[in-house]
Amino acid sequence: MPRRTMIEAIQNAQDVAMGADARVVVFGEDVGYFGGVFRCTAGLQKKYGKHRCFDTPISELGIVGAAIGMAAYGLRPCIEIQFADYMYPAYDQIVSEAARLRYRSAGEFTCPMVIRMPTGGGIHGAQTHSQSPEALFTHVAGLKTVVPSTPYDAKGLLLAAIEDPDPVIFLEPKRLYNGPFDGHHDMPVTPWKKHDLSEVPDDHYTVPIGKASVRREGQALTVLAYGTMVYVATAAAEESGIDAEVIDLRTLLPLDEETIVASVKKTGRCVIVHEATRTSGFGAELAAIVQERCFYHLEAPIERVTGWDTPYPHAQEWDYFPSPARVREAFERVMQEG
Amino acid sequence: MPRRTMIEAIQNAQDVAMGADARVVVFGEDVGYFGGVFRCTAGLQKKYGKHRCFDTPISELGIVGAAIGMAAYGLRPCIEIQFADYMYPAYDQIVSEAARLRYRSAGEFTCPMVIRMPTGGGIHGAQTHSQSPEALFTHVAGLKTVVPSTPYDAKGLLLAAIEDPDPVIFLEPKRLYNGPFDGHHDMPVTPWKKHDLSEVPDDHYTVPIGKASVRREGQALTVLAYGTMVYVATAAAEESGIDAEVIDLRTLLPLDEETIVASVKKTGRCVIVHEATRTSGFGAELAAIVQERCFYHLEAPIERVTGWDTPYPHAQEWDYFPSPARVREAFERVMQEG
Amino acid sequence: MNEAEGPLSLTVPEPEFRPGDKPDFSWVAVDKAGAVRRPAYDEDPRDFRDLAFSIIRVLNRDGEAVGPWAGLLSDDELKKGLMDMMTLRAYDARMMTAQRQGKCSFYMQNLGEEAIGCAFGRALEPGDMNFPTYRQAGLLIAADYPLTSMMNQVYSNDGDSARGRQLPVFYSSKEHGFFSVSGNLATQYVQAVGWAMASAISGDSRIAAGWIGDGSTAESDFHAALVFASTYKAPVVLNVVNNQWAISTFQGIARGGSGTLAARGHGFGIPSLRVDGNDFIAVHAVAKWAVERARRNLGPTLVEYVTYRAGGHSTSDDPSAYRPKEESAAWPLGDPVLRLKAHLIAKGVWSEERHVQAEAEVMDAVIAAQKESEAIGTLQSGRLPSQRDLFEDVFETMPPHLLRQRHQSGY
Amino acid sequence: MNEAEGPLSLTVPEPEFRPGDKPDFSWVAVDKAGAVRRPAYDEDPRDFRDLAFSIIRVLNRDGEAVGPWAGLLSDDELKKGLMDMMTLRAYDARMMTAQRQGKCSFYMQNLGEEAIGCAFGRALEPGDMNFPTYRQAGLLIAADYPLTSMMNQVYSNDGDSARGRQLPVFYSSKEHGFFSVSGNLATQYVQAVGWAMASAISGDSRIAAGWIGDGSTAESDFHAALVFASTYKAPVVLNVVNNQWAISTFQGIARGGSGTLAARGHGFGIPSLRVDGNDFIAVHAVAKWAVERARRNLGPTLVEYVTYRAGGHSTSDDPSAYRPKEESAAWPLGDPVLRLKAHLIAKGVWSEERHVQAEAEVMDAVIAAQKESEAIGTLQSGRLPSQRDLFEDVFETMPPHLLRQRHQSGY
Ligand SMILES: Cc1ncc(C[n+]2csc(CCOP(=O)(O)OP(=O)(O)O)c2C)c(N)n1
Ligand SMILES: Cc1ncc(C[n+]2csc(CCOP(=O)(O)OP(=O)(O)O)c2C)c(N)n1
Ligand SMILES: [Mg+2]
Ligand SMILES: [Mg+2]
Repeated sequence: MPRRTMIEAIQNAQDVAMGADARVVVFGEDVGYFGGVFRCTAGLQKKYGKHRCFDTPISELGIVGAAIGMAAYGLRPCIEIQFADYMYPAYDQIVSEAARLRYRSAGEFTCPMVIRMPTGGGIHGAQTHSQSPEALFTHVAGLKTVVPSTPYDAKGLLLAAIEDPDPVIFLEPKRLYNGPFDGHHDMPVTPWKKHDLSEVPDDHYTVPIGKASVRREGQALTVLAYGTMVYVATAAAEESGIDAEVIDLRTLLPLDEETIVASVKKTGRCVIVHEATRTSGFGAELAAIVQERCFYHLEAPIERVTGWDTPYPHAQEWDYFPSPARVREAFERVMQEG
Repeated sequence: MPRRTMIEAIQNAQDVAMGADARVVVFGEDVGYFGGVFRCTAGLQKKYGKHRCFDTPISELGIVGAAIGMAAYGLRPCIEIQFADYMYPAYDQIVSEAARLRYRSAGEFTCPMVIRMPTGGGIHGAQTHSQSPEALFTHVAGLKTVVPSTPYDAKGLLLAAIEDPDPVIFLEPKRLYNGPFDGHHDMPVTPWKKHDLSEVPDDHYTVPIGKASVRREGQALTVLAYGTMVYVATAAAEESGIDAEVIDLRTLLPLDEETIVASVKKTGRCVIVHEATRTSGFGAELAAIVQERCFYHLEAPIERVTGWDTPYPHAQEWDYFPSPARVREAFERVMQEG
Repeated sequence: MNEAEGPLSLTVPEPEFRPGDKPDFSWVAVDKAGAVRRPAYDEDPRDFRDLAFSIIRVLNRDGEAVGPWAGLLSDDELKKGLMDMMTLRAYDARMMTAQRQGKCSFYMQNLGEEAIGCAFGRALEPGDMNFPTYRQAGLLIAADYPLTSMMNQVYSNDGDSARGRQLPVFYSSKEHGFFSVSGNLATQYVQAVGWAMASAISGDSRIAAGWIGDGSTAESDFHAALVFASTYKAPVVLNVVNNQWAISTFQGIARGGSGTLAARGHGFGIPSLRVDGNDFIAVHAVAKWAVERARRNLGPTLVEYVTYRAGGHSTSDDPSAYRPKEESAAWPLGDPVLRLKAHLIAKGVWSEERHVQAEAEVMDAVIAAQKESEAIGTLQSGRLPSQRDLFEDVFETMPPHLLRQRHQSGY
Repeated sequence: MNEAEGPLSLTVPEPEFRPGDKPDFSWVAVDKAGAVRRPAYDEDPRDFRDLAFSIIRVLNRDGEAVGPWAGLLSDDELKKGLMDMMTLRAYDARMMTAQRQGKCSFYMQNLGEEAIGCAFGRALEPGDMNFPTYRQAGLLIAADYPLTSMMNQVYSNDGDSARGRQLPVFYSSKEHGFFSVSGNLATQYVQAVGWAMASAISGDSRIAAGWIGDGSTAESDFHAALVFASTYKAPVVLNVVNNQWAISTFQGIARGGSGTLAARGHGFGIPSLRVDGNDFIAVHAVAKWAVERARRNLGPTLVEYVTYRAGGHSTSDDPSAYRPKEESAAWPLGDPVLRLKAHLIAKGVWSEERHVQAEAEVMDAVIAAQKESEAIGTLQSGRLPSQRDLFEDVFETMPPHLLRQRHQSGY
């Protein structure tokens, strides 16, 4: 089985999709000739032509707005926002238009499109290259939100997203683009090519939207994580000796509540980990759901380990980024309670 | 003591602020000559001149962006977005700029400004005149978010907001502009002028940002609400005969956790009510905090009564809007448990 | 070397007239009918920049159609155009009343601007797509969309194809080339460009038309649309309806120092025309020219329609608070219905009698449709969309959390 | 009546040259130095629209300063300008190396564009405010902001006045008229207009300058800035630095069919000038003209600086992947340092020897500053901002939840 980095898996998914369906078009800032600042669209313009893969003006609003028109026409745009931090100029088009077109026209017009964007920190990108805005999407009815954590999932979920009849926000944890990063910024990173989770078939396959994956089974507590934090949580579990079950949510909306609820009912304890600021982060929704649905099984308060409620800093990045140590401390607090 | 509608209280707060401080400027779409589509700025242009109160082009981005520049210069803009549903074009300026300017310049440049916007439903405004986007602000570090529910609070909080050294999002529940609406859309509304909470002094006063208000004391359960939902929750309490304590949060960020925690520790039960869509709404954060801080006092799962996870409909408005009946049902469920 | 003298001060543009003033539009430069030339489709836009500052007009004061833009429509087509405008006006009047009667929550009329949608619609081919605002109902009338369907939407009744989810007048009909109206101003302008790009990407021959109001040109989406249309030469007609007002705000606030809104196109190398929006024949001819340019893959055209919003902004608005009551009558471009009527009479193919009869005909048609629609229901009574519908169409397939919420809601 | 023939197709503009091609810029129309006229400050902008399509130049091939835009600066001022540009270049070179050595996370240089910031800065008065992008470090150098302070920011060390919170080169100095740089493109353009409006509202005499790159003119904020500046006649200079590239994307993608980016101003009635960005004297003269217009309350001016980004976009970029390596050398406007040097030599106030000596002087100054800064620390070692700082300055007063989080974090 060929091994691929997450970047290669994403590139390959788009290649497969464009090859299979002439309606799939790919565009964004620097994605055409150059193939994207992270190379996620490398070679696509050459292979499929300038009219199916092209550079755009620097207008996230324009990129998303044009894509909505194309989707309504009948194409299947898969577009790149260069960094999630730059999606705000397009937020109106995403929230007011893409998300609501099917609803407001009762299905007469629809908006099948994928908005890809690199997210998360850990690359010294400071406040404008590090954000994790997932909660700003999960609050909006009409959007699906997906966050892969492995090359295999990235390809399978991206193909599922491109084939989905509704708009999908596809958040790519850029800290994982080249290697899985086992939770510690000051230790060497295993490149994907040497990592088991990088086996990515050449052919078409999908990973279903809406299904979580249990990355590590355990009995003592449940960790809910996604993207880069899956590795941080796993490292914390390994290092703490606590028998934690690590669930990689993969899709935030629609959320796989059944997998979560089954796990928490089993373990009775829950820790949520994400990079985004804490207040009104997606962890709040997870905590609310878990206490709603597992109240009588919970033996300790649900803990959230998250980015602090500050803008994303630069020099202090590793004090901001949830570390295995912080997750471990939460594990210990949660195990002591109850 | 003079009685004022919420609109008059808001107009009066701006009048007082402009009179006291030449740095206060007021602008937005239709706010100048005409005095705002809801009349919240009526008379201000005439009184203070076109250079301090004026109409703007229809560009929410421009309104907020210009206001940021003015705030950085040293003015104190208090601007109106015509409906909260139309703040999205300005979201980038709010999130990436206003919220982070102090942080990224370590206080060298600051952004004291107020962004006023009518929010919430109940006026048959459909998807583009009904939204409650508070959670999209509370997630952003660097913003304060305020929601008054009475004319007295509206004036006092707005003056506090204008005098605040940081950007404040000021959400005005438009269902309450003219009368308090006792929870039932199909029953006559008491106009403010006949309502006790409409006594608003002429002079300057402030209501502190960050302090909740207990609107109804009770022992059986705690209701967390804000804006229009304070009246819906109170109606539900009155009608159900359940001894509910209704807390009007007034400020969502910074949140008055102490008042909340003290109440839930007393009652052991908690119901959260808001109009916004449920998933990732501010209710999720409230539920997460309450279970974190009151876990051992809780006798039942925290319930959320919210708008559904759909766009805001038109004909079906009153099926979407959290009704006293839905809140009552939640009260009953919460009382039965544990 | 600071040569400046006094302190700076802020300029805030003001309309010429406010309530109490006597409006006088003699300063508005209105070109003579027939005076503005008609460029070749592929003429370099730099060579007709003046057309963004003049006003293309066909109908002169004597009711004659004159000049290079005249002559495209047959008498029958013109009569159909007149009937369409009259239908729209009658429909508007009935719906304004219906709103006052509480049968719908809200309404927005097209009074004074009927020519624009009704004439533009005739310049399109089936399959072309408009991305309209709330004030282009004329496009639907021109495309023979049933009045009953329009009313069902306005009444949010069970006959509304969009299940009562939208504010009145936010119509949608793919079949009639009318994209679902958004309440957010300007957002759809760039979507029109995207739709047109998609057509070009697909090697199709269909073209798109974007619609925006004078006030809304200030929005970001307008800029994005111009950038994308200019860069990719999208086959799109970019329409700006300058009806002088954006709620209470006069067009000078959006226009700033540019002279005209059509001039906005110049910064993008987009050919820009300005046309008398109350002249049915001129609107149609200019639309046809722009549509043809798009169809020939020559790229976008910006068209500014100079008109006047004769009524309030919506049923929530009272314009006498911010402009003189007489302003509408003083507006120099006249009434689109009366002007086309006069032309047809001058041509000898219409008469005052026929017109009175036609008025009765359109009113009958509107009333018949209204009966049919009200038999289904109005916002306050009759058959409304099911409450279950609230949960449909958020996604193609209802995800578990929504199913659960629908269940909780009792439906 | 569809006269169109074949199907539609999408136009996607392409740069003239890609890696492997031999660049040839002979098609770029470069006006002769001294050839473009200098309008009066209050001349009607419609009467000098041509100035958005020409290039104002002062330094001719013989190193002479000629024409109506020449003669504003003394020899000493010019020498200071040359030294500033040389300092910036030396500083950039050192910081590029420092980045490769891991002393900072990232860097963006100004290579080839030094004249713009260095000359513009000289046209301002104390109290005026720039809203710069990441490529206007020349403004700081011209304002005599200490090199050590700049380096402290780049190294995110404990001497950084912004506490290491920002990416390298995102400087901030109110005192030096340099607004805190945002990483979000274009956002600050409209803030500059707002700042200028505030000055006008306050009856002040200070003016603002907005800065944007060619690629970023496509962003919405650019449009909002032009709309607001045009409507309120804000005292602001709107600068567009057209360095031909936006990362890997050539300026034709943002420009579309408009001919030049300066032409964007025409749609707003904003006077628009285009200037040789590699000609220190021309940049200064045009800046001075635009600043003076603003100061006289005559409103905004749009200025496009035609230049070339001679280096990579940033330390993360390798331009040889998307443009010919020789393109920079083939670019017809030459090097700003060499051109000003040649002028001073031609004038007899500078020499090759003095230049060599000056190069040593600026390098000494840069190295001395670097030593001082590195004595405090670099990103990887030495004194860094405290971790406690992470929680400061979110608000003026730290609210309880942040206090709790800081406590949790162990600081
Ligand atoms: C993004 C956004 N901002 C504000 C509004 C509120 N609003 C509705 S119509 C309108 C005026 C529009 O004026 P114009 O574009 O001239 O169109 P007209 O109504 O004259 O046809 C405003 C401000 C809105 N619907 N959307
Ligand atoms: C809103 C936003 N979108 C995208 C980016 C990523 N980005 C950073 S620089 C750049 C290119 C800017 O080009 P240009 O405006 O020409 O400026 P230059 O770098 O040439 O000075 C891009 C796309 C960003 N910083 N902000
Ligand atoms: Mg208008
Ligand atoms: Mg550039």
